[in-house]
Formats: sequence, structure tokens, C-alpha cells
Amino acid sequence: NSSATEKTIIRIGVQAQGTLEWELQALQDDSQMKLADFQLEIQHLANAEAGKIALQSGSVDMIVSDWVWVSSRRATGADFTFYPYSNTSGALVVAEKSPIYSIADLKGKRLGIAGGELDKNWLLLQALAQKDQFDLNTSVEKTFGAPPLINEQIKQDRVDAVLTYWHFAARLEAQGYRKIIDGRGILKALGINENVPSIGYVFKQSWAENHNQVISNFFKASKRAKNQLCTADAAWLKIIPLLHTDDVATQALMRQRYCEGGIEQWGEQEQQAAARIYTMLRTLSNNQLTGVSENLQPGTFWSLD
Amino acid sequence: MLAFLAVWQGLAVYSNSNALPAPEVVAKVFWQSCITGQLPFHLGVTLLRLVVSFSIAMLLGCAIGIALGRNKKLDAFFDNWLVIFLNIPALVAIILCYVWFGLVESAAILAVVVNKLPNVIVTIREGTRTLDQDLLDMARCYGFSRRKTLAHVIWPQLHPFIMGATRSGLALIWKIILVVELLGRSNGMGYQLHLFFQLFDVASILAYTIAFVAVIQLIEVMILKPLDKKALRWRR
Amino acid sequence: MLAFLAVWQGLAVYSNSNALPAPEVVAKVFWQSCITGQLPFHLGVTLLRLVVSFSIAMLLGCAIGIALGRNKKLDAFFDNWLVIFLNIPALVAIILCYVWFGLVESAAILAVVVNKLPNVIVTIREGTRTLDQDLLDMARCYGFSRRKTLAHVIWPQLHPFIMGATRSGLALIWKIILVVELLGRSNGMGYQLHLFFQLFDVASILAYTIAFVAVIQLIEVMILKPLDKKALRWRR
Amino acid sequence: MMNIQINIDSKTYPAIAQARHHVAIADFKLSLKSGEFVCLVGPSGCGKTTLLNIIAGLDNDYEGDIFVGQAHSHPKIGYIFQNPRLLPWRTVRENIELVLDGNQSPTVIDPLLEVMQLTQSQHVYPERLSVGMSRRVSIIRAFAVDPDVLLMDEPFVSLDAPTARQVRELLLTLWQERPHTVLFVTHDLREAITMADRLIFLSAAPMSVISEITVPISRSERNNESTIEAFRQNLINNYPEIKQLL
Amino acid sequence: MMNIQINIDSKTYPAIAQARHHVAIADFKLSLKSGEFVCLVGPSGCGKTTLLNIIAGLDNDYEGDIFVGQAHSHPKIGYIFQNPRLLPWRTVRENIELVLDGNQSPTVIDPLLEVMQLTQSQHVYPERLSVGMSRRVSIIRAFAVDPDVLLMDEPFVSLDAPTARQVRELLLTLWQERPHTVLFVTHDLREAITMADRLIFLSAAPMSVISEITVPISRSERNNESTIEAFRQNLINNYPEIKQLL
Ligand SMILES: Nc1ncnc2c1ncn2[C@@H]1O[C@H](COP(=O)(O)OP(=O)(O)OP(=O)(O)O)[C@@H](O)[C@H]1O
Ligand SMILES: Nc1ncnc2c1ncn2[C@@H]1O[C@H](COP(=O)(O)OP(=O)(O)OP(=O)(O)O)[C@@H](O)[C@H]1O
Ligand SMILES: [Mg+2]
Ligand SMILES: [Mg+2]
Repeated sequence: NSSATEKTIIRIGVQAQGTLEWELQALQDDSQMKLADFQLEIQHLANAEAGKIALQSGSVDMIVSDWVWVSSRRATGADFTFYPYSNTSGALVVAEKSPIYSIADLKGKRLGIAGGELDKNWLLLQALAQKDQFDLNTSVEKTFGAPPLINEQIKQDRVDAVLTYWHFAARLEAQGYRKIIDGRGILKALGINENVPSIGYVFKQSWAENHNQVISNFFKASKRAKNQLCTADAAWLKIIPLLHTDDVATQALMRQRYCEGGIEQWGEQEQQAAARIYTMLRTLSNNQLTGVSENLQPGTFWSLD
Repeated sequence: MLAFLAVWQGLAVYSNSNALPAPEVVAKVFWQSCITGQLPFHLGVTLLRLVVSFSIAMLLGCAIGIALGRNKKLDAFFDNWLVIFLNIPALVAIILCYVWFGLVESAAILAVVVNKLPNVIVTIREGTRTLDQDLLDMARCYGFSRRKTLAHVIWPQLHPFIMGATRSGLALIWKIILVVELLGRSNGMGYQLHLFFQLFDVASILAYTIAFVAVIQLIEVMILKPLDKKALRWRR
Repeated sequence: MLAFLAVWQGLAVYSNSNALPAPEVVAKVFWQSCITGQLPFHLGVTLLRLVVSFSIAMLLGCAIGIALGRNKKLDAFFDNWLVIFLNIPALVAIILCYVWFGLVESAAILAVVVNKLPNVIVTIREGTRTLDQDLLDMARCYGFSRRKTLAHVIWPQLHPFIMGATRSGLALIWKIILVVELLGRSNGMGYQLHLFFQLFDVASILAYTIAFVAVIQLIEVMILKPLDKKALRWRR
Repeated sequence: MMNIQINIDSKTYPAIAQARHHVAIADFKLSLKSGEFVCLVGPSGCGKTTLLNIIAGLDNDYEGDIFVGQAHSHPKIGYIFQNPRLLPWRTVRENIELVLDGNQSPTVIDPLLEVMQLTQSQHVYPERLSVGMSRRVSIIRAFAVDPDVLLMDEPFVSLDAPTARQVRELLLTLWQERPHTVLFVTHDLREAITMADRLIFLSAAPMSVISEITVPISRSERNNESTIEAFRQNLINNYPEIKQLL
Repeated sequence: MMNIQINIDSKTYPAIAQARHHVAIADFKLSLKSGEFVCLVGPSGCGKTTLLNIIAGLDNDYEGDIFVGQAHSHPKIGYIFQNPRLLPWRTVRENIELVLDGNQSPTVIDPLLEVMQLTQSQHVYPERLSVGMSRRVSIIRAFAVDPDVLLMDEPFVSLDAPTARQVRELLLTLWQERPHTVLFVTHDLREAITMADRLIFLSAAPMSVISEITVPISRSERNNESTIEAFRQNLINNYPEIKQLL
């Protein structure tokens, strides 16, 4: 029909099992979507790297990713920009009966780390340990690995604690594992009280400038969907198959973590906090995570007018 | 076959972790994904990609391999390139293909071909070097056409190399296609397997693996074995 | 070589995206990672794994391949297993190895071997089937010992197959070892490449790739080429 | 039917590894009339096969020149190699059919198979043939192409006496029906005398012509054993320069 | 030095694909005395090579039994195959040295190489040899092992007359120095008469013995050409049953 052709098409890369998929599912039942001036074209992608490839190759207009990456890309000339989506963050988890209660207890223990050396939480956790005058990097027995394998490691008691992504942490927690600290907690302990988003929508600035209104509308719709999921059980029930788990406790915990991650505040203050985190990560990772650029690139954060 | 099942069952019972589900669990998962049409769909998509990229890689690979094996100058020139292409990480090739050509089907296929082609070339080249000069001379002396020489003199001698390339080639493509699908397609076995891996759903992973192995077995029994038999019927 | 650089430079300028950095950028990155010792360290670790798993896979593979090629009954029995192992996705093998044996070095090596071994077996088996019966009969008639028969009659005939398996084997192991390191090791090229990949730092990826290709070229020129020459010096 | 002018200044196999370079042929001049039947006799390893390969155009790495037939037409060559060189993956019949050109009917093979007693074995793969049988197949293959030039490198070894006799007769019949130039290598002097218009005796490496002797026996008298024997004795007694070869 | 009892009820090659099954040998009985020199003469494709392979122990798929030598010691066999079967990737010398057993010195090869005129070529790879030269290498190989039983399948084809004569003499010298049982296949009746204690004439497939004829000529008279010729004529004229073979 004619109205459909007038709608702007937003091609969006969705990571399978990401929370964006939940929201897009919820949006399908959103009555206001019929009136919206945009239409979504969804490309399912298996993992974060696939999203980055998709965005770079111009096959999608928008993905969800992190701002450190956006900044480092901008430093090499790309014009990507970032708008916050969520601030859920990974966590340090131990077995229920573990003698570990604080970071200091990790000394001499076996620690499984999802991702790699450049995992943001791992870097920040080291910084935190530094404040307590000990070098976490040398005082724990590290095992890096893919998150599912790391989860298996703790289940098989091959490691004492794991630092992993939020939904893997949630799955563990639901099974009785105990959270020591999460990403936000680490930042707080490091003196950053602002709620800085961990991930957000990433898109080309040039594209965004041409579709300002549409993008803003899309973000509103996404937020609406999120509210729906967090407030309306009916809406939530519909996306339960996307969680791929029959365990009710896990489902509940995942919903809780997801809803806690909503962005309430995004302004000058948060962006400055992000800049401070950036500087911190830059030193911690010895430039590797951030690239050579000394500061967070200007324009990294997209502002809705 | 039964022995295999028994060993598996034994191991599963012994380890008793969700890292190795028992055969019946896998069978159930297998059956369910068949009914929902999920497995056939993804398998079909992957197989299609496999067939297309395999054909391209084999055809091109045989042609180039024979050319390099027979022509020393050409070989000396392309040898370095071959080693380079042989050892370009799958990842790099895949990323570059996708970034240049977008997340389209042809980019995926190209990525697979780029990964597989050098292997075929190397094997066939090795085979071409062992061709029997006496028979080639005979063909030349009796004025065989190029086509005739290829079909009746060269091809039968290359057969074991081609079979080797085919068998290990199917396996290699299967390994690569998984990564290709993982990084830029929204269907296919690679995509599905990654999802299962994220959920640590080993039962599903195994179910999909078995489906694929079954297909390959079918190809083996229906196509490769008879070909082998036909091609080797002259042997004592 | 120069041609390659030229093509690369051309493509880089033409595409002008950070997906394909120009040669000089890569050279700079390469130089820097050499100075910091990063690249040599990770390359060394990966090479060590490569050497160990390659040796195991080739030795076992040749032994089993020859056995299967010469013994029809054994072959019929193991054929199915071989097809199964050949087509177990790298991912599945790696996951299972890690889950069963933990994220340890030996699991990593085992995973690589499991992936590579069936390829070697298939190639060598194909080669063994083409062995010249006349020469084997001669050896038997003159009472050659097993060792003598292997060294002087069988091995030289398998040479092209072994070279094929070696060349494409190094490449395959390299492809797999990346995945192995990515999923469960905290050093090595695969681990590093994954980090770079997360950052989409193609320049570093290429720098590491080049380092690896250079090593393989070295192996090719220092070991494989001379071996080839020695083994083929009898040819007209 | 072609005349052949051979003029090889030298043919050298280069040194490789421990093997020294080897001058196989030096200063070799020979001309064959169109339709002539010539036998080559020379010590083992002197260079006869090398010569045939050069004439057949399989080896171009020599100094000198070879002229075969009229320049404007490409001569059809039948070559019975010293080893049968059959394609092991093609049956006897397929091996022969492969060399026929498009306008020859595959039925031309049948009478040849019959004479060579291979009709029974025509669908067998070469690995199942005895050596003598393979050799017969390779003979049929060369005859089947209706060659202008027929090169034969010890074609009748491994054949029993009656078969060899029969094949010799067949060859002569074909040759007389449709004359073509024949170059025939043999170590059997009696055979050479029975068949040839002219005998060429060759020296050891580097190969050159020691002596050319025309056989003056008429074709009708050739199957008389004593005539042949007498000529042989005559050769042995009266030609000291070829004594070493007999 | 071994006596050999051969008693083959039947040897059948099974049917494969289009090729029908083939009864190669039927009801074959032959016994060789220790140190005897026996020649086999039979039509091409009758089954001579098959027989030698059975005796050499390379083919166990037959009905009947073979007894070679005293049961307690494993006979050393020298086999000159119908094709040279050299290892192409080993030099002439290496090919020969490989068959020597541990307690033979490699220098035993040198005089043999000398006689066969291969000293020059000892470090050459077989692909660079002429056919006759390869054949000589395979002859040396069989002689070098000091065999108890020597099987020879048309060993002297592709050799020029003087070389063949020389090799025949060498063979006889070795045989007289250190007697061993020899089974010799040839299509050349003169050669057979010159060498053998006994001639065995064989029928076409299925192979069996048509006639056994002892050669009563003393060893010293064997190099007299006319004696040989006379015996040959005698064979041709007085033995109608073997007429078809000559
Ligand atoms: N592997 C085989 N399979 C089937 N048939 C075979 C095989 N080998 C030989 N034959 C057949 O057995 C018969 C005897 O073969 P053999 O090689 O023993 O003959 P021969 O007497 O040595 O002949 P020649 O003098 O030509 O060498 C032939 O008709 C041949 O076709
Ligand atoms: N490819 C080659 N490389 C080097 N030398 C060779 C090669 N082919 C043949 N020769 C040498 O050239 C000489 C002549 O070989 P050729 O095969 O022409 O001999 P021939 O006269 O046919 O002998 P025969 O009667 O034994 O078949 C031999 O000494 C041989 O060693
Ligand atoms: Mg020759
Ligand atoms: Mg024979």
C-alpha cells in the first residue's frame, strides 16, 4: 500500500538473543507503529562481531554496540556515533558457598574471565584492586574463554569465580550463584557515580543527520517497548520463548536485570563521566582498547534535538 | 554404528554433564527440530551454499592446479601467491569479503571459495606433477586432442587426488561455512550452532551435527563411493 | 611480491575504508608489535601449538591412512567413523575437548588434532590405494622387511600425497588453531586476532597474518621445497 | 607414405644430480625413401628409442633437423613403443578406439583383434593381460591408425614364435596393401633380414650409422628359412665392421 | 639349491565387471630336481607368469600345492620379472643393494655391474636408462642375492645379441659355480636349447604340460651353433605334438 512506501526504512542489525530482539518483538504489537514514519527492516546476526561487519559494510544502518569502540573508530576516520540503549553490565559471580566475599578474597584463586584481556570489566576490576594495593593480574590464576565455556568452568568447579556478561551472570545467579559486584558497582567504587550506559545504538552520523526525526521516533518507540516489557506481564510473556530457558527463576532474573538497565538520565554529566572512564580504560589497557587517541572523540555521542 | 552409540551412551552416563547429553536426548531434540522445520530449513540453506561454493572451488581449483602442475614457469610465479592465499586466516578473508561486497549471499560464497580454492589447487598440483609422462607422450604421438587427453589420460590419474580433495574439501568447507554464516548471514547451520553455543545447548549442537554428518554420509554412499568404484574398476 | 604490494595499495586507496588499510599502515603496526615483543610472543606460542599438533596429526594420520588403504576390511569398518570425524564441526570438537578436559593446553592441542587427523587419514588412504602392486610384489619376493618396504617402496609413492596433506594441513591447522585459541586460550595468534577483531582493527589483523604467512613461507622455502626437490630428483 | 630425412648433429641428455651428461646421438644422417622398410640394429642403450622419439616429435631438444613427408600435410604416425603404454583405466578395445580419428569406423579394429587372438579379451582392462597380450594390443593400436610412418621399437618381443610369425605376415600384408614408411628396431638379425629393405647398423653411444646394407632378397623368397640363414652367414663373414653387433 | 614339486589343480582369475572369469592353469604337474635348469616354452598369454608368481609365493589364490626345498629353511628366491620393476626413486646401485641381505657385502655388485656394462650408469635413476639397461639391472638384482631358486621370465629380450650371449654365459657360470634350481621362460627355442637341461612345452589356456623333452647335449657342446640348430630341426620334425608352438 502507498503509506508503506513513504515510510523511511531503518535497516537494523539485531544480535540473536540480545535484548533488542525482545523490544522489536514487543514493537510488533505496538498499535502506534502503524502510524510511525519509519519501517524496520531487521537483519538477524549471530554475534557482536557480525554486527560490526554489517555496519561497516553498509548492510545495516544501525546496530547495538559500545561507545569505546565508536570512539576508536572515529579516531580512524569513521563517522559512527552512539546513542545510549542500556546500562546493564557484567558481573563477578561465585558459587553460593564460596569463601569469596570481596575482591580482596580473589587473591590466589582461579578466576574465569569472559572475553579477553581487554574486557572492560576486567580492566576496571584490576583498577579497583589497585586501589586496595594489590595487583589482581598477578595474584589470580586467570582463565580467559568464551562466555558459555566460562560458565561451564565454574559449574564444573574448575574456577572459583567468573567475571562474565550480564545475561550469563544472570543465568548463574538464578541457579544460586552469588554476585560479588557488577560493572556499575565497580565504577561506583572507582568514584564514578553517574550511570554511564554500557551499550547503545551505533549508526553513521551522516545517515543520522538525514534522518533525524525518524531516528528520534524510533528511539521513543524502543523505549515504549521496553516500558511495556517491564510493566505489562502480557507483553513479557510473549517474548519468553526468546529467552531460550524454561527456568522461571532465570526468566524473572533476566527481566529484572533488563529493566534495571534502563537509561534514565543522559546528559552532559554522564558524557563527562564517560570521558573519565575512557581515560581510565586507555591507561589500563595500555592503549589497546581505545587506540591511540588520547581522549574520547568529540561527536561520539549523538544528541537528539 | 551401534558401537558408536554404545560408546556415546557410556560416556554420557559416565560424565553426566550437560556437556554430553545422552543419545536419546539428542534424538528427541533432533526429531523436534525436524518437525518444526527448523533443522531442514537451516540445513538446506547451508547445503545450498556448500554445493555452490564447492562446485566453484573444485572446478577452478582443478583447472588452476593442472595448469600449475604442468607448467613450471607459471608455478614458480604463482607459488608465493598460493602460499599467501593458503594461509590467509579464514576470518580475514571473510571480513574483507563482507565489508567489500556487503552482507550478501555472493559475498558469503566468495568467502568460502577463497578459503577452499588454494587447498584444491595445492592437491591437484601435487597430483599433476606425478602424471605419467609415457602415457602423455603416447597421447601426443597419436594426436589426441586436448579434451581427449584430459578425459582419458590425465583425469584418471588425478582421480585419487580429486577424491582426496573432495572428501577433505567437503569437511573444510563445512568448517568454514559455519564461520561465514556466523559472521554475516541470518540463517544456516553456522548461525544456528552459534545460538546453541551461546545457550550451551549441546544437545541441539549434536543434533544439527548429526544431521549434517548424515547428509555427508549420504553423499559418500550415493555419489563418492560409486564414483570410486567406477573409477577404480580397472584395478587388479 | 611487489605486484602483490601494488595491488594491495591500489585496492586500499580505491576502497579507502578502514576495512583494508594501506600497506604502510600495516607495516607500521607490524613493526610496533615486533618491538613491544607482543607479536613474536603470540606467534611463538601459536607456532609451538602448531608444531606439536601437526606432528601428532601427521604421524598418526599417515600410520592409520596406510593401514586403512592397505587393508580393505579395516577400511570398511572405519570408513563410517572417518566420515563422522571428518565432518564434526570444528566448533563441536573444540567445545567438547574444552568441556571434558578443561581450558588447558592439552585440550587445545587435542582439539586441533581431532580436526586435522581425519583429513590426513583420508588423503594418505587415497594415496595408499594407488600403490604399485608390482613393486610391492617385488619387495615381498626379495624378502624386504616391513621397515625397508615402507621406506623404499611405499613412502616415495606417497610423497605427493604427504606433501599435499602437509601444505593444506598447515593451512587448516592455522585456521582451526585460531578458533581454538579464541575460545579458550589466553595467548597465541587466535586470541590476539580475536581482540583485534572485536576492535575491528584490521591493520593489526593483517600485520599478524603477514607475520604468520612469512613463517609459513620460511617453512616452505627452508623445509618443504628442499624435501620436494630431494624426493623428486629421480624424475625426468 | 612419407619420405624422411634425418640429420641429427647431436642429441645430449643433460647432467642431473650425480648422473653425468650423456651424448646419445652424434652426427647421425639417414634418409628413408617413401614406403621403405628399414630395420635398425644396435647395441642396447645406444640411442634407438631416443631416435624414434625424435622422429615422432616427442623430443625436440636436439641439434639438427628432421624432415618428415611433404611439408604441407601433417604425417600420421603409428608408434609401437618399447613398452606397451596402454591406458590401464580403459579396456583393450577402448584403448584402440581412442586412437582412431573421427572418420574411421570402430569396426576396423575387429579383424585386427581377430588375427591377434584378442577378440575374447577386448573388454578386459590391461592390468589383466599378460605382457605378450598387452604388446599385441599396442601393435593393433599402431596398425589401426593407418599410419603414414610406422615406428616400431622391438615390437615382437614377448610373443611366441607362431604369433610373432603371424604378426610379421600381417605387418607385411598391410605394408604392401597400403605402402608406408617403416622404421623397425630389433635385436633379432633373422627377423631384420626377413622384413627389411635395408638394414642400418648402429654404433654404441654416441650413436651413429656404422653400416647400411640393402637386403637384395625378393619378397617372395623371404619366408625361406635357409635363404635368410645364408644371408645372415654372409653378413657375419663378410662385414667385419658389424661383427661386434652380431 | 632346492627341488620343487608343483601340483596345481587349478588357478582361476575371477570374473570382474565385463571380464569373464579365466581358468589360467589346470591340472599342472611338474617337478624340478635340485639344481636343475628347466626352460618353459608356451604361447603368449598361456599362464607362464602366473605360474612363476605362484612359485615365488606372490599368489596364494590357487587350488593345489607347491613344495619348494626342504621344509625347514626358507628358500632364497631370485626373480627376474617380465618387466624390470625397478624402484624409480633409487639409483641403479641402490636398487641392487636393497635386495642384498645384511651379511652380503655391497662390493659383490661391482663385478656384475662390470660384466653388464653398467658401471658407468650405477648412480643413474632408472627413468634415465634404456629398456635394455633396466633389464640388465633387474638381472643383476636377481643374481646378486645368490638365490636357491632362480625364476626368469623372458630375461634376455631387449638385449642385443652380443650382450645376450654374454649374460647367458654369466648365468651358466654362476649356475655351475653354485648350483641352484632355475626356471626359465623364453619364446626363443634356440636359447632354450642352449641353456636347459629339460624343455617343458606348455599348452594354451588352461595351461598344462604338453611335453617334457630332455636336452641331451653336453654343456661343452652347447656353444656350437650347428649342434643347437640340428636339435631344433629334430624337435620340429619329430615331435608333432609341439608343432603348434614352434
Ligand atoms: N590379474 C589378472 N586378472 C585376470 N586375468 C589375468 C590376470 N593376470 C593374468 N590374467 C590372464 O591369465 C592368462 C595368463 O597370464 P600370464 O601373464 O600368466 O601369461 P603368460 O604366459 O606370462 O603370457 P606372456 O608370454 O604373454 O607373458 C592371460 O590370459 C591373462 O589374460
Ligand atoms: N631421460 C633420459 N635422461 C638421461 N639419459 C637418458 C634418458 N633417456 C635415455 N638416456 C640415455 O640415453 C642412452 C640411449 O637410450 P635409448 O633408450 O635411446 O637406448 P636404446 O637404444 O633404445 O636401448 P634399448 O635397446 O636398451 O632400448 C642410454 O644410455 C640412456 O641411459
Ligand atoms: Mg629402446
Ligand atoms: Mg608372462
